[in-house]
Amino acid sequence: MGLTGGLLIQSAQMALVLALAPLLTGVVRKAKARLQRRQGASVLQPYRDLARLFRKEAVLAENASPLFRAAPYVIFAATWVAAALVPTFATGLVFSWTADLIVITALLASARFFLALAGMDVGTSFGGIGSSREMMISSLAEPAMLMLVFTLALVARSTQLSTVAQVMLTSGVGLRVSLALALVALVMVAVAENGRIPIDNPSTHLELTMVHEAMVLEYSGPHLAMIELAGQLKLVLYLSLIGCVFVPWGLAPAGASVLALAAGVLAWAAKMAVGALLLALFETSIAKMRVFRVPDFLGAALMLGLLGTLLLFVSRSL
Amino acid sequence: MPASAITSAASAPALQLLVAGIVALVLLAAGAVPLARKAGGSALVYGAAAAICVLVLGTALSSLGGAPASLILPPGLPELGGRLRLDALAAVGLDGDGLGGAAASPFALGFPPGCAPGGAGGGASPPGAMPATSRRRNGCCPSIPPSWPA
Amino acid sequence: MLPFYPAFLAGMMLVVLADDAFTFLFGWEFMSLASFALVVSHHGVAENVRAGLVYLMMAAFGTLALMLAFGLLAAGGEGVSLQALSFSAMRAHGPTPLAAAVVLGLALLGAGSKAGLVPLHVWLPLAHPAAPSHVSALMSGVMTKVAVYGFIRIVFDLAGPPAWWWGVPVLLVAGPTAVAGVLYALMQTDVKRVLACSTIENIGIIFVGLGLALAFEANGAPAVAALALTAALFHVVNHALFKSLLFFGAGAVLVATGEKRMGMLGGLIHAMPQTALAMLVGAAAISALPPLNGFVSEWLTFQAILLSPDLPVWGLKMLIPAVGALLALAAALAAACFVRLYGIVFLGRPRSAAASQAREADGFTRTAMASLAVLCLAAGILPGPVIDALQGAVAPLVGVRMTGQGHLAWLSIIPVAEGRSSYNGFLVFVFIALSASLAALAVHAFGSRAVRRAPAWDCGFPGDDPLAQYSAESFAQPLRRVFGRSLFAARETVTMPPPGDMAPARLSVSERDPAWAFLFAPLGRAVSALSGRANAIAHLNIRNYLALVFGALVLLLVVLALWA
Amino acid sequence: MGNLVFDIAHLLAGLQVLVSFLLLYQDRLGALIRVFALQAVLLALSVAWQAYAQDAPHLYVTAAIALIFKVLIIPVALDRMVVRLGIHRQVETVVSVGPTMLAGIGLVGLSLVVMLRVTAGEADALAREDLAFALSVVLLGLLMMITRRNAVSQIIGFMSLENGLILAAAGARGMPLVVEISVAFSVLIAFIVIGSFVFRIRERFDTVDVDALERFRGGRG
Amino acid sequence: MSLVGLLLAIPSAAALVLALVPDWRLAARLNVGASAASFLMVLAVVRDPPAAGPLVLIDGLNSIVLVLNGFVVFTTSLFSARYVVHEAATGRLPPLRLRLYHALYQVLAFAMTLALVTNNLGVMWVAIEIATLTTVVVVGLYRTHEAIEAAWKYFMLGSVGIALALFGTILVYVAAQPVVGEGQDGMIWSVLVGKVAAFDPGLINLAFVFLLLGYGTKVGLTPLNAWLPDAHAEGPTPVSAVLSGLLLNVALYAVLRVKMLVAAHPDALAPGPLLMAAGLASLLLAGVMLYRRRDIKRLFAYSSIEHMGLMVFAFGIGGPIANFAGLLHMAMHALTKSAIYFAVGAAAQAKGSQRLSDITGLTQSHPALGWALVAAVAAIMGMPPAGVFMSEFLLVTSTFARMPALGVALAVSLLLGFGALAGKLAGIAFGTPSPDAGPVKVAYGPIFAHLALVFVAGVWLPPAIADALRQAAAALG
Repeated sequence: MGLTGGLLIQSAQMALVLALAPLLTGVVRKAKARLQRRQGASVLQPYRDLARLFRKEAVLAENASPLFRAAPYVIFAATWVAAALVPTFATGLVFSWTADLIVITALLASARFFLALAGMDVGTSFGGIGSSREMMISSLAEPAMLMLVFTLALVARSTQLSTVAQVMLTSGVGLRVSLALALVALVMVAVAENGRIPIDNPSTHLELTMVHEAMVLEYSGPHLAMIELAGQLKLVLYLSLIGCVFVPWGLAPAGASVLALAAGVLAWAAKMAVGALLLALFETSIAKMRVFRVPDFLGAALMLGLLGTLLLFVSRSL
Repeated sequence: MPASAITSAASAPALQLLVAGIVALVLLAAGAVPLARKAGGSALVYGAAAAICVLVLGTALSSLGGAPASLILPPGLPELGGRLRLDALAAVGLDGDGLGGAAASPFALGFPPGCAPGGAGGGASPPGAMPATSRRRNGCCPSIPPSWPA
Repeated sequence: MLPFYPAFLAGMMLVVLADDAFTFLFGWEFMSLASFALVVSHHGVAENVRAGLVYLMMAAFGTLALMLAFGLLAAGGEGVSLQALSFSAMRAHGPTPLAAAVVLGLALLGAGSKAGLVPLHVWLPLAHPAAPSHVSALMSGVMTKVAVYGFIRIVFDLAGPPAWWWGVPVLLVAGPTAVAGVLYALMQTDVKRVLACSTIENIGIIFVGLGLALAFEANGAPAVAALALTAALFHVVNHALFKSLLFFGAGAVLVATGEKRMGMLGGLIHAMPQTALAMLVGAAAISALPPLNGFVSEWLTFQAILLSPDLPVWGLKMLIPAVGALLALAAALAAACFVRLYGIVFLGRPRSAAASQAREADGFTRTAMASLAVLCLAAGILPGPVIDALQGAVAPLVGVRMTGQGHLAWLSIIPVAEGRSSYNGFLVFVFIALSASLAALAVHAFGSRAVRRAPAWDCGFPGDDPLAQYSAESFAQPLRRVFGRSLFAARETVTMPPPGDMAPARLSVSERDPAWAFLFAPLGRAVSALSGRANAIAHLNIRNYLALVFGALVLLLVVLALWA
Repeated sequence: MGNLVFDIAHLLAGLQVLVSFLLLYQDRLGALIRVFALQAVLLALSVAWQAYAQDAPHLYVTAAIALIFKVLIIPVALDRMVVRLGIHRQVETVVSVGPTMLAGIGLVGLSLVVMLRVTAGEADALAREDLAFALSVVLLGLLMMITRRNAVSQIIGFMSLENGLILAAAGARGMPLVVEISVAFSVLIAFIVIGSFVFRIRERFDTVDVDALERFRGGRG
Repeated sequence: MSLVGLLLAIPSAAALVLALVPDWRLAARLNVGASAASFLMVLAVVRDPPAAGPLVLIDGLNSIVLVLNGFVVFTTSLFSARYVVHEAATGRLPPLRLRLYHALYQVLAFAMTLALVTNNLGVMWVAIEIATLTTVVVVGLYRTHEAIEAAWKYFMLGSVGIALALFGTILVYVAAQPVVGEGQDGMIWSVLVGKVAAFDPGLINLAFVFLLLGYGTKVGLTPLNAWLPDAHAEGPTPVSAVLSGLLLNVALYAVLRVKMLVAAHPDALAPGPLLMAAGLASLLLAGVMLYRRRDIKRLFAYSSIEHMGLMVFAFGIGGPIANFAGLLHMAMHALTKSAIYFAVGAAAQAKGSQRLSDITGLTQSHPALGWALVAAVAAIMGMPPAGVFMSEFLLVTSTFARMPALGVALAVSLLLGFGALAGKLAGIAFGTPSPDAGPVKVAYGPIFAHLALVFVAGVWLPPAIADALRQAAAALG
């Protein structure tokens, strides 16, 4: 296959991830609507929303600074690069060695950094609420994520995500307590990072409760589209991360034939669908927590991650 | 022990240059006392300090890889003399010094002297009401019109 | 206080070049004296003098601790002789294991008091802000590095081969230092105090690297020790860069507005765009965001932590992941701290008259800041050459060099092994830039380019009072609630005016530094109580003094009678 | 003949220690001054006897100085000072007489133990005896200084301490400078008396009580 | 007439002349001339020291102290000439008392030189006795009741101390008498030190105890130093400088002579631990007492106690490095402390009071004087460029190597003293300046001369001086 083939697969992955992100959000919303016995918008509605936003004019606050206008692009770029590095249908991508799991976490952190700054730029109190709470949530979610990374790195003796997926796929790691803890912690961190129900309500309009929405309150037009797309990409990233690490079957190994790649894509799509349905089910079955309950929730995630790491240190088998 | 013997493994010119840099800085400090009062004095001192720091940074960077050189100078303990040694770790440290000085000195040029920082920092939270009253500040910072538009 | 600036630089350089105990401590104390004079340069403000005194006391404590350490190192041979005080003599006859352990403790105290490790950090948030900005930058960026150099020189170079447990005390101090430093920074409302406290956090990160290096070197993993030491030295260089940049920014803000309190600033990005851009790069770098240099040293430290299962010792197996968790927490909190600092100071709307009249800093300041910002980006993108440059210093200390990074493809760095982990700063930067420009192009090509200015939406509320924006205290309120309640006893008190009184209600936040409350305040009280009691001797009469003489005589005679 | 010399010297030294105890016992200034004069007489006799025993003529000079100075001039001067300054006659003690005497006995015991055990070596018996008693007189003089409140009684305590020294100096065979030392001490004592007289310690403070001196320390520290 | 005879003749002749000269301005100049002459004579004597005779002994140890003594007496006389002008103007010292002051100044110089030069223990005792008497009179010169009270206290404690020292000297003679025979030889130090091994160890121990307590009172060791703060604070400042800088050194020199004597005896009580205990006690007590001082001259008097404690501790430890540090510290302390008193004298006159609360913001009201005082106090606190840093460095390193517990105690007490002085210095030098009491002429010459010497010695000790110190340190054992 050589470099060109590798490049082809890598760009295919980036395009695929970008294309399917709105679809995934559409599926989740549709599933939640059906669970709540509502008709719900069509699965392709997110595409129409993005298209609409692209065409609308961007209304900027008088006080908005150049950072406010540049932030959406930086946020989208960082999230897109992170999503591109997570193996979806094939491992051993040509650029997989440029960054490992820690770098992906840090890329998401930089996206969040600029989003929080953009939230505060216009100088309204709601932007402040969003940024302040986002930073509180991230100050616990990020260490939990890093503890997860430690656990995975200790099992697979590497932090390179494609290597981790490879090890999970081939060496038959088998059921382990620390990996189970890691999975639960990863789900909790994913919920927190994507601003799903127990932490933050993505569809809320009640200013005092929202976190992610409060920061993007002032955005409109193409800028808002960029940020919405970045949010959807992040959801895809987390689901494919859970998929490639804990449900690695169907991942095409490096340099596999086109047929294997196609199978990989199908397997990935199936995983995404199942993930979306599970997320919808989880969201409808739980109510939003009070803001100051979130630290206990994420504290638990951090403890689980740390416990998983310590258990691994204790003995190879656990 | 001959007090002023420059005995060493290889007293590389770099180390002697660095010692010259330090001596220059000390002389600059002594010279700065009369200069402090004159108008251009602080600019001269900070400029000279910046130049010396750039020189130190250059020699330190160049000697990162070099073999350690040592030097014994007369001042210091009577029998021992002042011993100096430039090895890689010292070069890394000197990079920090040189870089910090080379960046801080030009910055200090822009920093007007005697700009006493504002009131006490620490936990004092901003007053609830709008600070409408003008606060006379010392020379360096712009004076504020009494009534600031609400 | 002009003459003390070059003296301060000379002192720091002398410490780094010194090869015998006297020259080392001469430079060390001279550096402290010069920086004390600079800290009290505005001695009109009483608080600066108090800060200076606290600093001088801690500096004296540190110097005496190092003096004791050098005494032990020099005593290795046949009792102390002047020749034994030179470093080469100390290296020749290494100290006994017990002496080496005491030297480690003393070096930790001496260098820790100057660098700002947790229990000994109390002077740092007081002294750094009191000094003029360029001096604060030097004190935070460079002087703490000289302290780290001193620690490395004594513990790695002079104290001989480390025992297996040497890493433990260093890690036990470094982990809490990192977290406490950043938590304390989150509670400050003075720009320069925030930066000073974040220096404490970065020193914690550096000492975590040093602790790991000691642990690995002692337990037979020199390659990983080289990695950990390189990570620590890399962070030393990084911190010198971005902390000086941030202090220059704070200085520029101080010159422009005459204001250090974050509550009085805001919206400076409009008046000072270039300063804001440089500060943004600095804030991103210190929060360890990928393309910049802060991330690389943190990444290397995490890689070293991940290699800890190979250590045979149980204690370290448990300690290192816990320190890893603390490090991760510190990194996340640092991001929160600098979002808060940058957001409150530069973004939003100006909260005071001073902030609204700010003007851009002058040419020198901006060039200094721009050059440091470029260096931060360069070190982030091209870590390989920097790592190779540091190997010269690492190799003699831990015995082995890290694998060469220079020749690797596409400028990526591989700390231990190919398959294990690698990071390519350059490509990540290129990818982000590429996709960002791609998105911008897509918007300009397909989406609408129309832009309209309008009053902020803010859910329909009319243009409200600038002070209604989030302030420094309110931004940190959630984090204070979560982390600061117990350790820092952070309390918020609201004082409501009596009914009918039109005075504004006032919210005040109070927190105390546990080190000050539990260690130094009792110490101060003890000394004054002791001096109070001892002072009674000054007011005795002649007869009592004669009684003292008589008592001394009788005591000695009894000693002679019984024993001699 | 040898032991006669030793016996008389021993007797005189013992008597001096006894008089020191008497000094501790006195509670009236007048009597105190006269007992001191008695001790000075005994000192002069023992120094003269030492001069005769060691046939060292210069010791006679010391004996003469002691006789004239300490028996006649100083007591008379003190008497007149007590009268002129109208100091009340009562000797104020810090510790009552009983415990002071016990302490005195303890001190004598200590000096004997220290001196005799110490010089168990080859030093001849005479020097050893003299030193033991001299040390006792010195310690008792010092004890008197710290247990008396009046400045006058302190001066007398100091002078009895000085007598002990002269006794020891005389006892040391062939010691040079004894005369110069006794002259120096006489000058010292003269200074004290004249000083307290000239500075009118009495006038500055209502009593010559040494504690009263302290009340004026005031705010200084 | 040997050189040493001439050396002693100059101050005594000057004392007589000054007693007769009515005009105090001429007397001040004469005083300076006499001090200069005696300093030159000291240099001549020390360059080619005469052989050790029964009366005179010049060896490594006392040549150092002699040179120091000569130089500081000379510079203090310069300062005194300037100081006296103000005192005469304000009428605090009427002409008669000024005449007494100048005469006694030279008598004090004579007594100190005699004590340093003599080989005979008895003559040394007499010399220190004369010094005590002159100091008593000079301290009481101002006739205020604090001065009289200080003089009376100094007199009583000094006399008791001298008496104990005399008893010690007698004991030394008695111990020497069987071995050395009667007469003069029993008091000659060089003879005694040669034959001390044959003396009775018990007697030597007892003699050492009495001599240590006797001369220790003059050195200002704890519990014997109650007189020192008042005596140094109430006398005229030049005398305080001489007391703090020199008389303490002379007494310490006497203690060292006795220590060498006792150390030479194999099975006598080792003098080290006793000296260390006394030194450390003085160090700790003075370090703690500095915090509560309200009078500027008492503050530096306690600092003298602290530094004398440090020196005695150093000599107690013994060994080449510790002795070297002790001797170096003796020189540095003499120079620095006298420079401090020169500046403090001027400051007290400028502000019209000795209370610390009345002397603030000196660097703003009198910049040159203020910064000179800051430099001097920084030097005494042990800041690097000054020599005190070198001696403290050597002492702390050598102490911790051999006796860790003592090393820590030493470091803690140094830190205590450092903190107190730093706090008080900040109060004096910085902050808002207090009102001035009038113009004052400051003798910058002596201050900057002393500080220059101290700062040069701190950085580079000339080899000649270093060798002299090293030989004397070796002799101390």
